[in-house]
Amino acid sequence: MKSILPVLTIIGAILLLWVLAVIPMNMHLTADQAQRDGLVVSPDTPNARQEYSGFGLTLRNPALITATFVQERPRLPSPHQVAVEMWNTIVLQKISSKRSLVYHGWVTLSATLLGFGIGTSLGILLAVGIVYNRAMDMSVMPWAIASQTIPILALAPMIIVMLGSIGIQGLFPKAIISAYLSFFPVVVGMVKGLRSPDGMQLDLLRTYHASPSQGFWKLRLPASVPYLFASLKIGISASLVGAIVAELPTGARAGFGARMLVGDQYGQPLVTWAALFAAAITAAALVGLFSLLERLTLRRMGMVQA
Amino acid sequence: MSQQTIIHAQGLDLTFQTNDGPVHALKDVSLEINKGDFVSFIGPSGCGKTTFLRCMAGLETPTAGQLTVNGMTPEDARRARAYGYVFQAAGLYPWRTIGGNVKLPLEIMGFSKAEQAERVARVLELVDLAGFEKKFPWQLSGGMQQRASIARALAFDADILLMDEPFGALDEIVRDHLNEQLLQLWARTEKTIGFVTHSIPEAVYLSTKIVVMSPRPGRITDVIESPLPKERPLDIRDSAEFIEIAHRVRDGLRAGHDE
Amino acid sequence: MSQQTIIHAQGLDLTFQTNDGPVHALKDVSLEINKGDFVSFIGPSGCGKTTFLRCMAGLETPTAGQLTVNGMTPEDARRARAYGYVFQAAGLYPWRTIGGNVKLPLEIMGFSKAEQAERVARVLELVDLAGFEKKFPWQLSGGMQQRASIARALAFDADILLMDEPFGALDEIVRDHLNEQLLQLWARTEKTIGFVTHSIPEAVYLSTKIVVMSPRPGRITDVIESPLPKERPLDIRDSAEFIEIAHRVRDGLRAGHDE
Amino acid sequence: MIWAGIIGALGIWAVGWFINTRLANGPQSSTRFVQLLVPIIFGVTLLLMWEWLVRMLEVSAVILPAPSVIGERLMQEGPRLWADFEQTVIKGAATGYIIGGIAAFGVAILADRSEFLTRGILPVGGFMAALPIVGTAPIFVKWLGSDWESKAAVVGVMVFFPILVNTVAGLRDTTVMQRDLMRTYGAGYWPTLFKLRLPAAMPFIFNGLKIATTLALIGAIVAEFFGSPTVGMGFRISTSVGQLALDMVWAEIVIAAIAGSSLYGLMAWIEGRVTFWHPSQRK
Amino acid sequence: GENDVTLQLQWVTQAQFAGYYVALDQGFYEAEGLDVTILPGGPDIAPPQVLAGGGADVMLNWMPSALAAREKGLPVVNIAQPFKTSGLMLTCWKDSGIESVADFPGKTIGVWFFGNEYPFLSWMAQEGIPTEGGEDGVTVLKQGFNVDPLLQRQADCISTMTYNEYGQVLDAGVSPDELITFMYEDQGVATLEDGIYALEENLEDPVFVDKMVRFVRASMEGWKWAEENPEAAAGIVLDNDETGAQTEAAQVRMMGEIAKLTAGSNGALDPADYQRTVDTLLAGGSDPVISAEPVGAWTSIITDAALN
Ligand SMILES: Nc1ncnc2c1ncn2[C@@H]1O[C@H](COP(=O)(O)OP(=O)(O)OP(=O)(O)O)[C@@H](O)[C@H]1O
Ligand SMILES: Nc1ncnc2c1ncn2[C@@H]1O[C@H](COP(=O)(O)OP(=O)(O)OP(=O)(O)O)[C@@H](O)[C@H]1O
Ligand SMILES: Cc1ncc(C[n+]2csc(CCO)c2C)c(N)n1
Ligand SMILES: [Mg+2]
Ligand SMILES: [Mg+2]
Repeated sequence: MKSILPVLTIIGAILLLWVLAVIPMNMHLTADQAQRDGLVVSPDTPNARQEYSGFGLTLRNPALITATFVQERPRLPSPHQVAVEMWNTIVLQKISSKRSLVYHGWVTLSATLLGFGIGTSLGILLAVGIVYNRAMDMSVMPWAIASQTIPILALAPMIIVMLGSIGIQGLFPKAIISAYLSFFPVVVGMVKGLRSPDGMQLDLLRTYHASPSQGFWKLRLPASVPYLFASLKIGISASLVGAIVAELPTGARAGFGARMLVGDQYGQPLVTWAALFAAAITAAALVGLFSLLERLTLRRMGMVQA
Repeated sequence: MSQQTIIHAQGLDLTFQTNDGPVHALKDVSLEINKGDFVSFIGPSGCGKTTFLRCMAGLETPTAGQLTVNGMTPEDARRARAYGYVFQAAGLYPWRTIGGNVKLPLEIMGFSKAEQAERVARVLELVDLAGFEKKFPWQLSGGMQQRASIARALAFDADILLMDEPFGALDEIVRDHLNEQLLQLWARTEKTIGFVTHSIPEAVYLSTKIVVMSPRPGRITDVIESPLPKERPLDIRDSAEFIEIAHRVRDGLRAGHDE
Repeated sequence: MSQQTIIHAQGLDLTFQTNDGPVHALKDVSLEINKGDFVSFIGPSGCGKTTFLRCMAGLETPTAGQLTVNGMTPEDARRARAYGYVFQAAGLYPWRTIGGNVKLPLEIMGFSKAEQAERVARVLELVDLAGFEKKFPWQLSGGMQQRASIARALAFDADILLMDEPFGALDEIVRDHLNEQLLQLWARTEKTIGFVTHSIPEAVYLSTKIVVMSPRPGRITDVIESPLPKERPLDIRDSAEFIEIAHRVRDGLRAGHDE
Repeated sequence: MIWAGIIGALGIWAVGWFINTRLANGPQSSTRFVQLLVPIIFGVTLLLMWEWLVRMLEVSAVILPAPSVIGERLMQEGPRLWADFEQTVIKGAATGYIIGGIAAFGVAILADRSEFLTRGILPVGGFMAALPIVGTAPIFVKWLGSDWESKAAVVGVMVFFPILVNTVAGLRDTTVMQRDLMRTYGAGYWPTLFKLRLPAAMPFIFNGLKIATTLALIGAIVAEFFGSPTVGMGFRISTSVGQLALDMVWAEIVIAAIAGSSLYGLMAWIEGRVTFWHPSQRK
Repeated sequence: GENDVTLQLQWVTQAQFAGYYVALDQGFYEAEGLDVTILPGGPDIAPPQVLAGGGADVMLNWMPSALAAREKGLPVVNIAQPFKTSGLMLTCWKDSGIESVADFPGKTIGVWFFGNEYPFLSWMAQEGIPTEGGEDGVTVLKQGFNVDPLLQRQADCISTMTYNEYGQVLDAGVSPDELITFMYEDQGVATLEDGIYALEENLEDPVFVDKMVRFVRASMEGWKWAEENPEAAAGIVLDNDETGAQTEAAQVRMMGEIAKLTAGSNGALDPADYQRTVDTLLAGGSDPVISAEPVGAWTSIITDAALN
């Protein structure tokens, strides 16, 4: 709660910068348009105007400033344009309509959640393997790192085609790509977490002659919970990015990714920007949800104080 | 006296292999501990007290020598759940309540639910923590946490209690109080206790046998059988006998240091 | 006696605001410390010893009352680099060698390179750590680390030395040794020392003035001026005078506990 | 055929696994050599399985080429792969990484001066980091053109937030005692920054730098999908897919993975040198 | 099954593919007893790869890309050619000083890759203009799938389709007077676009051939319906657009332009068009698309059966 004012301040500063940037960013297009509409613009040919920076052009044509904020295809839309577009596509549309961002959000979210589930389970299993098996410990990690340096956008179409060739289509291929991005933070975090019990905590169980599975359930797993949540928060936003990436090569049918692509391809920047922001808001909400779960769980487990 | 020997160590040697070369932690350590003994280990930092305690508990394996516990190897004794071990720090699991922490060994050893509850209540009572069952460790002071860890070691009624500086972090008054309680418990239950401490008065006050150790390499320099009676009020510490034993321990320690 | 008052506390009050409500850590604390005094603070856990020491060092601000150090506010005295402070734990910076840690305050205070080297060598010698200059903290035992932190506080010759349980983690022999050295240093340099401890013998052995505190809320229950001479061999601890003061301290402590 | 393929692959797996288990639990397991050997054997096992499966199941080369074919391509296309590497990694990713890193570091130091700014920047930074690259990349290409400048910008923005958030968190990761020590010396802001907070923050900063290496490479490559000159790893990947030259695609992927892992390794190595004192770096 | 057909498009749902959506919507496929699934494409989808993987039975593709796939060892065969004319063109700013192809040297030109660069490279090779930049060559950009490089003046010319990108440039407020365009058709380097392709091995199966015959017949019926009812066809496309981001105006205009390209075709491939495409590609510059005259790259058995 103490963060609300600072966050609002930062957001305010960013909005201000954004608004200021809109003017020079859109000035060339605005000047071209103004000239076509018969206004006097200086200098008076588009080619000559290319010689000026957006800023310089603004100084020579201050009268055009207001027009930069209402371009139909701006280079940089103004915040209110994005807000209006989001209002129109989130609030004013029936959520079952394909013009509604809520609908597209759900399409992306379902792949995200499925992928996140797969990625998290895989990540936890790998982490358990790494912690309990020395050979796995030594062999898997470098390859897990390497796997994350592969550009997913290059891999995604192949995954889709390969899964398509064995008859798997729809949600699942997207979820696989999303899982590919989210398993890594979970592995890293869980390995750390499962290894977090100190020598004394482990020795205590040895004095009881506890079995390895008792050691897992009663010590390593609970001790790893804070690490797990930290990884889940990174993993869920990675999952979302994965689902969005996967929406391009699955035929760009629906979802935030499809909106971004189509908005870009058909010269509708507002569609792209609205989808971008909706995606970031979704990510923030998911992360927020996990933070909440984290707080509740850790409090119930007695691992945070008060 | 036909006392039953519980722990029998003969010529123990233990060397740790480290990056900086080997560390000779225990050298030619021989000791007999009888049933019902209260044995204190005292010595400068790094002399191998913890290491020896861990050997007895089967948590560390000597590189040479013989060590039997109840006539078996420490490993087997551990499997038979012969030990209650209290570590230097409380080491409670932060995600378990005090009750949950004390219950942990009982769960692992498969006691019935009813028995678990009954034992938890009993040992918490014993260490004066009745009513704190539902609290989490961080809601308790350091002293209370340490008492909870003692309760945890007592819960399953192991014959041998090994305690590694259990009262190191407590202030003198609380410490006195816990010393008294520990003596009472020991008198009542006839457990065999191994106890590490840095405090000479504590060692003298509690023990039937004081083992003085010296470092580099860790070995036993003196074993003092205490002539004090089993019944020990706190002011026994002002008696001449007490002060004499304390002197002998201090001299032993200083000899180890000055070498 | 026309002694110079260094620290003057009058009716100090300090309340921490926490989630669970306010904690009254200090209540109506008044104390005078003169130049060259060795003042020990003793009292049960949580009675406000650390808090009071921190107030004197200007690390905590009292909610009410007056506190001056050398006639200025503690803040100003801190800026004038009047304090050497030894924390309860060694708190060495792990990325610096022992020498580097001791050098830290000297760098900050702008001593010349040559002087830095000279002082580091001198204080390390003083705490028996010559030769360990190049080692990193984790390569030393806890006791050595604590000694390094004492060297760090001594390096820049502050007039006031505040020490918060500096010897808590050490074994008795090392502790005795450091106690002796601290007394020598104090006698030689005429520093003013504030010293927190849990050990009654330690407090009595070292101090010219023993402040007994009691908790909830933290306040001073007794101030004992020691009649012991400035020159104190270790075996002064067996003298009747010593034992009498120790008794008085213990009684004061117990009273605080039983309330 | 299918069964032969699957059983053979499992056989290869079993052999690799057997060797690794022996090595990992053997007496030499903590030597440097074995620690390198084990992951290599693991990788070779995977490659052999891949080769075997592709051959036995007769997977079309336009879907998944065999490692041997990819290897051949790697050998043949040296100059072209190098040109692509230069364009994407050296001009795009490295420039962006350095600019983004310096900017993040600078902002972190500025923000750190005020608790207020820090509180505001961390959540907003988290939000910005969640902007998916497939949305931001086309925007930067639109703004800065097709050449490496737009790629560097995408990379800069991608690495900015992890480094920022980690640095800010790191600068705050000092204990009360460590800070109080500085206060007892009457140390001001700068000595405290240089002698306490920065060294203490290093493990966090390197965490951010390591995460950022993989992001930088991915960012530079993916951004080329949305417009590029006729050179670059992303350009080559996207056009080669169109030409069904999957061996070339995989050759580029191999280069990307090697470059990414080496950068990561380099960062980890520097981290080891700089934060040698941190418990996680000690044995 | 013997009546199931999956069609892989080469781009997202738009009026470029109206015929197929119309046939689906108007029940032409159903009338042929077919159950057709249409898979939209996207910037990362290579339809031949999907075909090779078995993810689709037929695909739409540009002939240069399909012939290249043949040379890569993926034998795809053109079974029908609903698009007669090429809609591909370069759109340039007039004020960049370009009046003819001779003015290209020194200019920056945006080109689609992904198999679509071949006609451009052939053309430049024929004109003798290097594509490696410099004073007397052109600088080639891999163009994303929008017209921003032109609008932002990062390129002097970009690739456009008559039916889509060119309209977008106009939508951005640019008047045709400010532009100069070069139709590939007019430059003699037109290659065949949007043909229907299937795998050679499948065509040996009479059941598959029969399915394709019905498919092509129904599809052509769809195309003709779309040509006659452009507004309704655009509406059908809009209904099938799952992104919900397409606008009616753009799709109606696109349908109008598409109709011009399909107008001259009844679905059968004109061998002369094929030969011109192959010749253009074989004439290609340093990096020829195809190195030899393809054999068996098209067949008329389907259209012969479908159209009689
Ligand atoms: N796991 C280990 N690896 C290497 N050396 C060890 C290990 N455990 C202990 N040592 C070394 O063995 C010696 C004895 O250590 P031990 O912990 O038994 O001492 P201690 O008497 O308990 O000391 P303290 O009073 O400080 O607890 C020390 O020198 C220590 O550094
Ligand atoms: N920063 C703080 N915020 C809230 N409460 C505090 C804070 N610091 C200390 N306290 C509380 O103030 C009281 C006095 O604490 P202080 O640390 O001074 O005790 P102490 O006498 O030094 O105890 P110990 O012997 O355990 O070190 C305690 O109840 C403690 O919980
Ligand atoms: C994967 C892929 N990307 C681009 C094209 C080129 N192309 C052909 S039609 C069209 C749409 C025009 O509005 C475009 C861009 C392609 N064939 N396949
Ligand atoms: Mg020990
Ligand atoms: Mg304290």
